[in-house]
Amino acid sequence: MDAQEIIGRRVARELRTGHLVNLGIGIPTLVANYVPSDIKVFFQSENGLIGTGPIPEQGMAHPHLTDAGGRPISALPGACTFDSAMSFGLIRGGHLDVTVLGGLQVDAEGHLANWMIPGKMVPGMGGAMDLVSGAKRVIVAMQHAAKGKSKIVRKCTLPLTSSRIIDLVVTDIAVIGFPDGKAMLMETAPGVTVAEVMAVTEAELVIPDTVPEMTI
Amino acid sequence: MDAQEIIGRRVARELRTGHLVNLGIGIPTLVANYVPSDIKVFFQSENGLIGTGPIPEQGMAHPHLTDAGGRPISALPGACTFDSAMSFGLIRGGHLDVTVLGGLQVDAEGHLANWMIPGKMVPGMGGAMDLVSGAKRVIVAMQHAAKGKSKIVRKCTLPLTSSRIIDLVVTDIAVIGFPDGKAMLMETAPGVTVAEVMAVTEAELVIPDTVPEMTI
Amino acid sequence: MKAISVEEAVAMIPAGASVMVGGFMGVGTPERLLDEVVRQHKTGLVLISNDAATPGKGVGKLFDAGLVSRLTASHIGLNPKAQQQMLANQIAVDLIPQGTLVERIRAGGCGLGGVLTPTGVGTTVAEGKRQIEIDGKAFLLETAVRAQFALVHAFLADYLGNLSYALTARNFNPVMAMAADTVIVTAEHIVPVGVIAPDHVVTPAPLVDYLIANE
Amino acid sequence: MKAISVEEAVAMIPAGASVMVGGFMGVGTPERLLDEVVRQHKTGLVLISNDAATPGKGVGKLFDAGLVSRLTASHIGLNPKAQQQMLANQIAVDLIPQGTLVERIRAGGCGLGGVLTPTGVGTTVAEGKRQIEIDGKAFLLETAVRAQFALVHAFLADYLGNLSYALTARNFNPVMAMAADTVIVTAEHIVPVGVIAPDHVVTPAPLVDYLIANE
Repeated sequence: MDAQEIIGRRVARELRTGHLVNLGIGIPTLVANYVPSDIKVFFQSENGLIGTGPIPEQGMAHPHLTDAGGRPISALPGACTFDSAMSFGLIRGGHLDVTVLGGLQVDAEGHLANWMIPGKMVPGMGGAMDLVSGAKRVIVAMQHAAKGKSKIVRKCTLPLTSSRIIDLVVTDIAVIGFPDGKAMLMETAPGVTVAEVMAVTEAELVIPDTVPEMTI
Repeated sequence: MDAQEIIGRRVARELRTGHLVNLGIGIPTLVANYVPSDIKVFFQSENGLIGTGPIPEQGMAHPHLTDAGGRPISALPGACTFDSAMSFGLIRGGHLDVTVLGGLQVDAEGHLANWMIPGKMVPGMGGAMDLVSGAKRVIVAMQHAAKGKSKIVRKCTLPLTSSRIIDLVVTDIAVIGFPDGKAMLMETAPGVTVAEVMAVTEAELVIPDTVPEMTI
Repeated sequence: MKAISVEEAVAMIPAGASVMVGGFMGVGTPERLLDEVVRQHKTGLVLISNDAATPGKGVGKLFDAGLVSRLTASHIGLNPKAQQQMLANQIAVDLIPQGTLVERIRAGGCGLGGVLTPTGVGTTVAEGKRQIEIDGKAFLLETAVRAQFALVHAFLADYLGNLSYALTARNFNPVMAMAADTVIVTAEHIVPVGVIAPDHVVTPAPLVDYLIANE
Repeated sequence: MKAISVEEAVAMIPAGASVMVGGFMGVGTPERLLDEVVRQHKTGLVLISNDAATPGKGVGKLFDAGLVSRLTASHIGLNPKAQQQMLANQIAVDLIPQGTLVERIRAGGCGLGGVLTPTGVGTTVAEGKRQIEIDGKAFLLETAVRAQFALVHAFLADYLGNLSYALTARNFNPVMAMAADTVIVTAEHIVPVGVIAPDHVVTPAPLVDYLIANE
């Protein structure tokens, strides 16, 4: 199982029937592939749709029906569409149960930076700041490290996405939560030891007496 | 022609094709009866409709289609419905070309009081404050006097509806405007002299050299 | 979304609860829920609605039964009972411009702290409120309003809870359906999923907590 | 509402005008109007749109032609040309959270001075903005945005100018149709009055100034 599949499968286990869920671009998008068939969630695409379905079959794509990246999608029975004011009313108003986003850095206090690298990458925050400020639960889905450097850092050096503390980070080797505002190692990936996680994590992690293995 | 018909006919002459118009309860409602057939206006009912039509024929009233007073109305072809947020977005956002309201007092500076009499009548302002604050043009349609007392007063003694200066008052004997923030007699009703209007008006009126007679 | 009986739904509402009720002069009001609120005699309600309707109709029934302790509304002039109860200090009444009321509820539902409106500047409505200048123009800061419960009436509800409304019965319903902890809905018709086209859904299913089932 | 040709419509837009353009990554964008803006080479535009789309698509065409002097948007990461022009200081760019951007435009269209949003508190977005506390919670005061022109794309337009939208092509279009001095609309289909049911009209006819006529 590759790193992305581990992350996608583990995040999918956080979803419950009836949840309204937004999946960011990249690894978060994969989560939809791993939702158990007995769990019925509503996926929102922030460009104005609840009830996103898979990529349409050949010849069925409609130019007026895309995800937030502009790629063709389908809509499930019971889907609904709305304008951007309503879309962000849902997001900012606390109606979104779970948002899953990618991350550049998450720090020991649970802050997320995921929208710019000054001087290098200034794409704009899109909906990320509203999603992190407004969703009931914020889950960051990302590789634990990039180019050998831990993305779980002591303190974010990149501009924050929100002052709000996120709820969970799921990486290819660990699940980290923030009870009491401190990063705590909640689970390790199959075959990965606590010591191995600590070795590749810049942030100080609270380590409970027992750290279970991810169920994926 | 009775007082109300004079007012209704004269106000109707202020409307232009394409105007979005809101008519308040009472005398303003009558304006709809006198719009010339070559003038096509959109009437908005602030409970959520543009394109209000006349009272439905016997047996055709629908309980979900009423005016802001809860009375059955009809909808013209091309009508549209919306929620109260949109309705007041249209009103407050300056999309309403003309609002016609009743008045308790209008003063020499063009202020309107029309929503309460402290200790006596406290019904609530409903949409009146938004209408007067937001419409492009505010026309007050009312009797010139009530119980022998001028309703065009020196200074409003009743609580104001808005700090915004209204555009026009149409009464059964006169049309009054507020160029330069001072009440000016613009027209008199047929058969009514300038002196007669002045005699029954508490507010000081600017009287131009010629005061034409209302065309109704 | 859960489909339940009207008795069960109203049983969830404690005495003294804050309750938003959709409708405009009794048009588009969830009458079945209000009848049951009266039957279960839920007292001391903190009511938020556009108006007080008329005796015997819409939220007017709550005043008939003396169940309201506090009312936030834009207009109560067509309900003499509500007026009497206000003048006798039996109920506290906050009268708010209609456009301000709906924006405050929308803000509550959309996670905004409030809005700046020109409505009410220079009037008694401005008393006690923060006034903020933007580019030399004065606005009142009007804060968000939410409630514990929203009672909403739709025209169509599908099995998932997607809602659409008919004509002027829409009014405050969609806005209130976003601004309460628990949203309870009655519908003229409950229809299969897909009957309401995606573009015609006004209130998305995830906003609805309870739909009153057919008997 | 007046039906006019795309040439006449675009001729009304002066160089340097502020222009809102509906669409989200080029979906629901009035392409015919943008093609004509490029053909008439309207320079120095102050553009307000959700994003910069991609080269060759939607508002991306305006960057291809070098017509934008200032951009207000939430995301430009998928248009390398817009990024290059920003980094080369050829265009000034204001990047705004998407939910804040749409509320600011809505405020502009609805006569509100602004809104209080929690989004951006404690981030670089808060710099230079008023922060207001409500019940101990911090919000940013975000002011209204309007433009001289809104270019809007609808699915259906009736002869009066009532509009409806299809699926995710709705996005910023209805909000922008309220927030500009002059609203110009293209539609996939122009249909007789009554074809769009009253409950399905999203943008009421009186908001539309010009509809691009079929040739």
